[in-house]
Amino acid sequence: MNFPVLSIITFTPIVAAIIMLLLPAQRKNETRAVALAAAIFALILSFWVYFNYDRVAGGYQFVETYNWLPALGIALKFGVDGMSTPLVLLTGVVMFTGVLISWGDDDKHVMAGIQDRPREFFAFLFILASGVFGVFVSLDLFMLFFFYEIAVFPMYLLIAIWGWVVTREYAAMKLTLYLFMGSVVSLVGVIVMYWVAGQNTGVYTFDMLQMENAGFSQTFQNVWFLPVFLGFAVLGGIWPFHNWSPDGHVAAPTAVSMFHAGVLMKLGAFAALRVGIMLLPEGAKYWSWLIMLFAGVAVVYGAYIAFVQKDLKYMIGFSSVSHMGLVMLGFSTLNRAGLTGAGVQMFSHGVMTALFFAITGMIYDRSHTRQIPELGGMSKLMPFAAIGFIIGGLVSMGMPGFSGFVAEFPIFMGVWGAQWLVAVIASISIIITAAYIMRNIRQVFFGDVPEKLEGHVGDVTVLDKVAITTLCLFMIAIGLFPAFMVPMVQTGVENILRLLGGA
Amino acid sequence: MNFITEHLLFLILFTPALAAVIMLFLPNGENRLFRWFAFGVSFIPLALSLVVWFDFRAAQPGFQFQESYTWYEAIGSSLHLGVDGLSLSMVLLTTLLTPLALLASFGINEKVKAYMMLFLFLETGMLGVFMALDLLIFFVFWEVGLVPMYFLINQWGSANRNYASLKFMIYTMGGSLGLLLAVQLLGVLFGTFDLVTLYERWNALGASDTLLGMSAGTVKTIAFWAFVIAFAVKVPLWPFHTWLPDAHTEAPTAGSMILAGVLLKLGAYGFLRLILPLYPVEAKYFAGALAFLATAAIVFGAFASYAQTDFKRLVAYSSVNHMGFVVLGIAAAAFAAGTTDATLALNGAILQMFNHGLSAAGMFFLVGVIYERTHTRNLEEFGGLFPLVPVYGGILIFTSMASLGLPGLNGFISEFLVVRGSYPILTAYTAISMLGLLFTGAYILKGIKKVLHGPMNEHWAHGEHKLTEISTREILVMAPLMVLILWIGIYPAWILDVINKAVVMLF
Amino acid sequence: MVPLSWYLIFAAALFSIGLFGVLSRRNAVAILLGIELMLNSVNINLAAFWRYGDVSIMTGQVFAIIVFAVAAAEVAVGLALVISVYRRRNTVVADEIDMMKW
Amino acid sequence: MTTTTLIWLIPLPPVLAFFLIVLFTNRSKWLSHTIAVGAALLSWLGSMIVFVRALGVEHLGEEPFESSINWLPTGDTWFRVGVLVDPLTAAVLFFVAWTVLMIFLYSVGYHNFGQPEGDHDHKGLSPHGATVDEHGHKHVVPSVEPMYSRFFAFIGLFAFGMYTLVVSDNLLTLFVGWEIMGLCSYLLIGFWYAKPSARDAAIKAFMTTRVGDVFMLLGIAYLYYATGTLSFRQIFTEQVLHTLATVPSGFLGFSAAGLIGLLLFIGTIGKSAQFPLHVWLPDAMEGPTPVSAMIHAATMVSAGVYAVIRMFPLISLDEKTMAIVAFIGAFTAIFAATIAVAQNDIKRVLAYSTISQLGFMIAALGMHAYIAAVFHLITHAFFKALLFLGSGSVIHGMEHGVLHTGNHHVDPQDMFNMGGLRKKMPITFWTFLIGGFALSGFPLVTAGFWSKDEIFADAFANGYIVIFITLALAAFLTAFYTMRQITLTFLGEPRTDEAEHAQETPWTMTTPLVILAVFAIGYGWVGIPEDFMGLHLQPNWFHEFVGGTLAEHPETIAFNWIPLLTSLVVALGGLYLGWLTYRNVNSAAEDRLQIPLLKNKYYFDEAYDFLFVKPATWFAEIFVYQWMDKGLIDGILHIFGPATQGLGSVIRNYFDVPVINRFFGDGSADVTYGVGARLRAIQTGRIQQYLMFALVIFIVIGAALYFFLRA
Repeated sequence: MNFPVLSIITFTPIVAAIIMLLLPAQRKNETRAVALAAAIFALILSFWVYFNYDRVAGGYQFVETYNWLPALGIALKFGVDGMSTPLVLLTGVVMFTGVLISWGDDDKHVMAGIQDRPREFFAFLFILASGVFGVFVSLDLFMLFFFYEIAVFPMYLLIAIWGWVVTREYAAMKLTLYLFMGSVVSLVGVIVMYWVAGQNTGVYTFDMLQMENAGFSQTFQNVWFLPVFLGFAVLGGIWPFHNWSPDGHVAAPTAVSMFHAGVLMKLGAFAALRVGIMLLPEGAKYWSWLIMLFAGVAVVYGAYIAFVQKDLKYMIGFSSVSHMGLVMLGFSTLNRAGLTGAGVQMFSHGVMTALFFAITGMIYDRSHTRQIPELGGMSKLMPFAAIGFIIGGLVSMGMPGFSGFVAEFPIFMGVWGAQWLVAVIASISIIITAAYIMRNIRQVFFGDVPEKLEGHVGDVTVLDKVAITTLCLFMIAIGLFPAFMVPMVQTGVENILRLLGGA
Repeated sequence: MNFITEHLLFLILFTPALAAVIMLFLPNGENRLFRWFAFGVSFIPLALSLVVWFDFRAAQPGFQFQESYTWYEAIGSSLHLGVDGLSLSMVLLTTLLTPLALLASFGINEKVKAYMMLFLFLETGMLGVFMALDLLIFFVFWEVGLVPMYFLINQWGSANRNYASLKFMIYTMGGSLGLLLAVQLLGVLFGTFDLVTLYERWNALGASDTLLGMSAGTVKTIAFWAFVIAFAVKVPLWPFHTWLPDAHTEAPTAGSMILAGVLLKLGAYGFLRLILPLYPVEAKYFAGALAFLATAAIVFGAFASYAQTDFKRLVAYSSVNHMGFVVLGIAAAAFAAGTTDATLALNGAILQMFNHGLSAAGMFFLVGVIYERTHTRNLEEFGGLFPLVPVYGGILIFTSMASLGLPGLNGFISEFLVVRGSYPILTAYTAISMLGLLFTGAYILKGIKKVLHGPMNEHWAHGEHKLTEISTREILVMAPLMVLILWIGIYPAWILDVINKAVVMLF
Repeated sequence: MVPLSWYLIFAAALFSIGLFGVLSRRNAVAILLGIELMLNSVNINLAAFWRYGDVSIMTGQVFAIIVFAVAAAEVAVGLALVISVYRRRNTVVADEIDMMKW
Repeated sequence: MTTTTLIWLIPLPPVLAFFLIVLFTNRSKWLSHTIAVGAALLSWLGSMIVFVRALGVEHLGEEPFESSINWLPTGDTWFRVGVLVDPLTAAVLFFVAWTVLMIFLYSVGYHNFGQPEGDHDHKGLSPHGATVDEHGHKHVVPSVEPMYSRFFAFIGLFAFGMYTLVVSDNLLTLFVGWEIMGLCSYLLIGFWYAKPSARDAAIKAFMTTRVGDVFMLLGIAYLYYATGTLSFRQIFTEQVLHTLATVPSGFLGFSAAGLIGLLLFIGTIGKSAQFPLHVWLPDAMEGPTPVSAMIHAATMVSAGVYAVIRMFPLISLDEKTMAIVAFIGAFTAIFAATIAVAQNDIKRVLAYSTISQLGFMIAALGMHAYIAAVFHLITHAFFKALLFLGSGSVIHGMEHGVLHTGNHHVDPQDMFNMGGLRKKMPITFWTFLIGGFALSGFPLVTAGFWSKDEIFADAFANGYIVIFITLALAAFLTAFYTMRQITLTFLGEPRTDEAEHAQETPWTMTTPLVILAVFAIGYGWVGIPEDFMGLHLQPNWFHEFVGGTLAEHPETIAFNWIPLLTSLVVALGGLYLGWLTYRNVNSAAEDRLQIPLLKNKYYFDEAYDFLFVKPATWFAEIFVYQWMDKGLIDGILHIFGPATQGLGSVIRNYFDVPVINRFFGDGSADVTYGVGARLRAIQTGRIQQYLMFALVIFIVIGAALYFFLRA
């Protein structure tokens, strides 16, 4: 593949960021235009990768290697397989819609989107985006880590500066500390793996393909699987370490929380899968019961807490914890159905949460409140957003005909194969999710408009509508035609199963 | 032309959904356009299902008009459609009732576009369940049917519609949670969801061999009860029925027509299509329990209906009562599978499903007609309407007699067959449910007395809320129902023959 | 030839004297003096190793020269700092220069 | 046209009339009643032709006119439905055709066809007369019934029900006709639905008959299960009956035939208003009089007896059931007769007399007196229809008087407001007299005598002495209250000026009376026993003909004097005594027999209300709806919502926030802060301390390395 598409995708956002920083501050629309152009460019490329990925062949494709530090065996090695291509597409979509949402409308006196210093906002956002792209495409452990850190540090700045005034410092600090703690732990694990792999094979390299057959001993894997897996899983919002995510969501501005829940949490899960499960398969098998326990608890735990939340963003935050729990549940089953489901769930949940946060942002920008009891009658004021939120709600409930069901069903089938009691308990969450989604939709969107919001809640802008439609289209497309994505994820899963010894 | 004959079921199933999507792009505010468009489109599935009905060779065993499309290869499920005598009659009922319901909802005038779209999606949801020969597709359409109904009740319902719609949604979803898990279990065990293969493989699994660490027998019983609860909630069988009166009273007229006319049949159809073939041994073993619940539904449904002061709740509880007969027939058939009594009971049960569809839809529409004029459903405020609206009174008495089970109309045939079929098998239960049959007469007559009889009602006689006679449009809605009710009452062989052959092949 | 160990002992002694000076003297300039002593003791070592090792490898010598350069830079900077502190705080006593307390 | 197609067509004209009137012609009164009466005429004609052809056929019992078609697919067989005319059907068809036609004709006059519209008549209330001013002075004239065409539609449907019941060849279509008649009785009793009493009577009638129907349905289901068919020809074969008789039903020692018979008989008890379920018939008098005549005298109630007669071969297999039948019949006869004595309303007396006469027939059936029961059924139909129509014309005449005097408080139906109507209404008087004498069994002349005598003869010959005595007593009371009725209404002087101005009813009402009177007398001679009083007249045609329906022809019983003498004494004695006591009683107070127990019908209505209706409504409203549905089930449901809320908030407030957020999250932050604060002490700012630290650490590491690495 002579055309280095993956590196272009990864570095477009950074280049765009630099261009934006060069622009003068007060020319806001031009900055937004550049951002949108870069986002569209990245989206087109990720579509191109998605459709050109050869599903029959499977394995890693579009592989590019550039030497970075040969002495230590570090090379800038990019490549995508069945699992990561959808996630690249997801990042492209979320980036595109994120930019659209934050466009805001100057003339219509509506304080939507990002008004103060959009230049720096988009710059940091794009650095975050390129970090995420980097992690999804890199096949080199060091590079994965490198981009992982790039993705994490702009989060602090974005939340701390543009976040919700009340809790932004606390949330930003908590979030960053949690993530750095996690990444430090997994960094230690990674280095030890690098070292031991070097000793075993004599070749000291961070290249994951070599590392896959590095022949780590069983005891080694048992010992080091947990720190590596949990280190990354912290970003994936695994149960005991999940509390940074809801606080982070609430404090973050709309586009950032879209990125955060939509993509960043998948980053953690994907990294955990790529490094933890694929490189230390025996360890994964050894600890799968613990992961399943954590994930099972997360699913039910998140659903119950979301049920009692009064703030719309907290509700969505905790529902993300519950859905990410499902992804972890899928990983923990370590069988074909579970992993496929987890792969599709990452995409479907990414799109859904992005939609949820986008619409919540729209509501917040116009009504300046996210407290569910204070809202009402939104469907009269912004019918398009109402329909979008309802479709999102149906997906999160796992309503058949939508992508949620297509993802959750195989996960539960996988869990049946492994531990049937967990399947029964986890399925309770479906009903709880249905209950609070329905209740909140009725409360926020139907019923009569509270007099406090009477005057000044206008309809959503055209760009918002474009964003909502793109997200909804994805969800419905996968729901009605699973063949659109599931076979691709399956090729990725074959690869993992091969590593797990044909489990 | 052969494209249509090739994909008949697919077209019947997805024309309403396609039409709904097209309606999305019609200009807003054109209420008349929406109404006539939806009404016109709903005739296509009716015409196609009639084509299927006449091409259907009743004597040929197995499913006909089978079509299979790739849907979800990863877990072995495909969009596998097909019909046999049982499901064809239900498809016909759905495609018949939807145009009538749409015609009946010409009275709705706010958010008409959304209303019509939801109705068409609902039709697709219902048809999907009847045509599915793939367990996963069955479950998908089972749940999809819920969403439009929820919004129909929630958006166009009356007073406490929020409570009713949420209760309806969560109750049914809670009920079908067990079904979801059981479906997953079957999918995991056999790698495919195709019903026909599942029937053999699942029954081939003897009670002795182990499954999931437990004996297959216990797993089968648990799965059996998961299926039963999911369908019992929908039928509604006695302890799971409390969502029905709320959902009915709050739903708009056309909504409750379809809810009673078809949605209740999904549960009963689930019993026939899934429980009897998949769990013959457990069904036989627990037939007594099912019969007890059915009798309870019949008796308590009748008594509760007698106690109502709201006309629509009275008719709603009557649905509980009538559907109780269906389950009684199924329980009897499960207990003595294969004997002539069982075939009779099952014939009666399926015909009762069809008949109740007609008479319940009719009754709810008539309640709606009065409600649209008086905006109240309280029986105390009616009384003495016969002289004001004689034609409406005549139609109301006719339909009430049909739902009462008066011989010469359709209700009697199916109830007689169920009683004849289940008497020798479950004698005690049938005898007790006769008490229910007696009280069916009581509450129907109470309804007629409270609404029609009595001295001429001054309140509605003159002034601005003068009761206007039933309009031609409304008569047009009732006409096909009344013709069918009378026709099945006098000569039921045309439909009973198809059902009978399907039932004989079912065992 | 004098055994290598003597040089090493002498260098070590010189080093310890410097170290003691650094740790105990109150005057900042005296601390700098101590540092100088320690650096020079290292030089002695280097030279000794060079001489007693393979003389063709000049690393010992090179390293000593580098140490001179470093020492010179270090003293310059140190004195500059001490002088500016003295101008601001007109004190040179190490213990009183504890503005960097956190 | 072959007889079988003719039989198929007999029931159709009335139902066509029903649909025509309901759908099209309910606007014009004239068109509606012509269609209805025309339909009745057609059916009458068809029945007469069939009757005549039936007479011509030699032993019709073996091969009757019958044909059937496939109706209901049941598994791999078909359930066949069809028509059957055997001697029993022919005889019953005869009297049904006549009575139905007479009543259709009579209703035209009764509903004042041709009279002007009432000034303030509302639909649902009986007409109150219209003021008309012929040449100058105003006077009130009876107005036409506002719902005129609806009445004819309903009686058309009723006639269809009766005909289907009579001609059907199986129990199912019999049951269909049975229930349609039940519906029509509901519709017609509640015809004047504005009157609350009519509304309640209609529901009471429907519900009580429905109680009987439910048991009958069970009986039909059991029979269908036991024999695999419901058609009479197939059931009454030798071996089917034998199997039914031998197979135990497992219910209180009844054989299958016994239990089926009992269940079917309970249906008849409901329909023919026998003892426990008799409460609805007297209230059914709320309906217009032609309805009372048609439904509650001639056809519907006799349909119940007809069903038992039809199933006689099956029921007679089990002695226990026959005993029950006989007991119920006899008891109802005497029980109803005692109540009839104390009634003031002219129609209620006749209602109770119908119940007691039906008791006679059921008792006869209970004593295996098959022919006597059929004979009494037919004669009773004629003279009871005559009596009811006669009472209708009396009431109609009295209404003339009430309209004339204008005071509406006088009840035109109360016998104590009448008196001396023989002069005002001669035709009605004479026909009523014939009917009364036929009812009380006036010897030799009236048909009632022959049929009742036949029952007494059978009772005496077969040794049922107890029943013989009760029936004799009942016959005595019947004669007594009939004479009471005749004296109070027709003899003596008019007690009120309304009675003074009563007028004779128009020809359309009186001609049916005359025709029925002819039958009330003539029909008796058809069944005179052969060796009556030893003189061998011509053979008993009725016995030969109707006997043919049963497999083995019942043999004629020898003549005996005692039953003849008892029926003579009882009839004449009762009549004379009745006339004697009531000739100069002119107000209800003076009537000594008005004891409250009888007046309130042994308080059965109140008892049933207390025993069944009240508990049922309580059970429905309170137990099933309030407690069970709202309380229990919804209660449980309403626990889930808040429970989830509670659990969620508990997890959130007591675990998530405190433990995860505080303890781990902020806790670790505080720990780091604490450690940091403590470690801060090291940063003294004094350079020399730093160096000292560095030295100490250097030495420690050096030692450690040295010590460990060496190993």
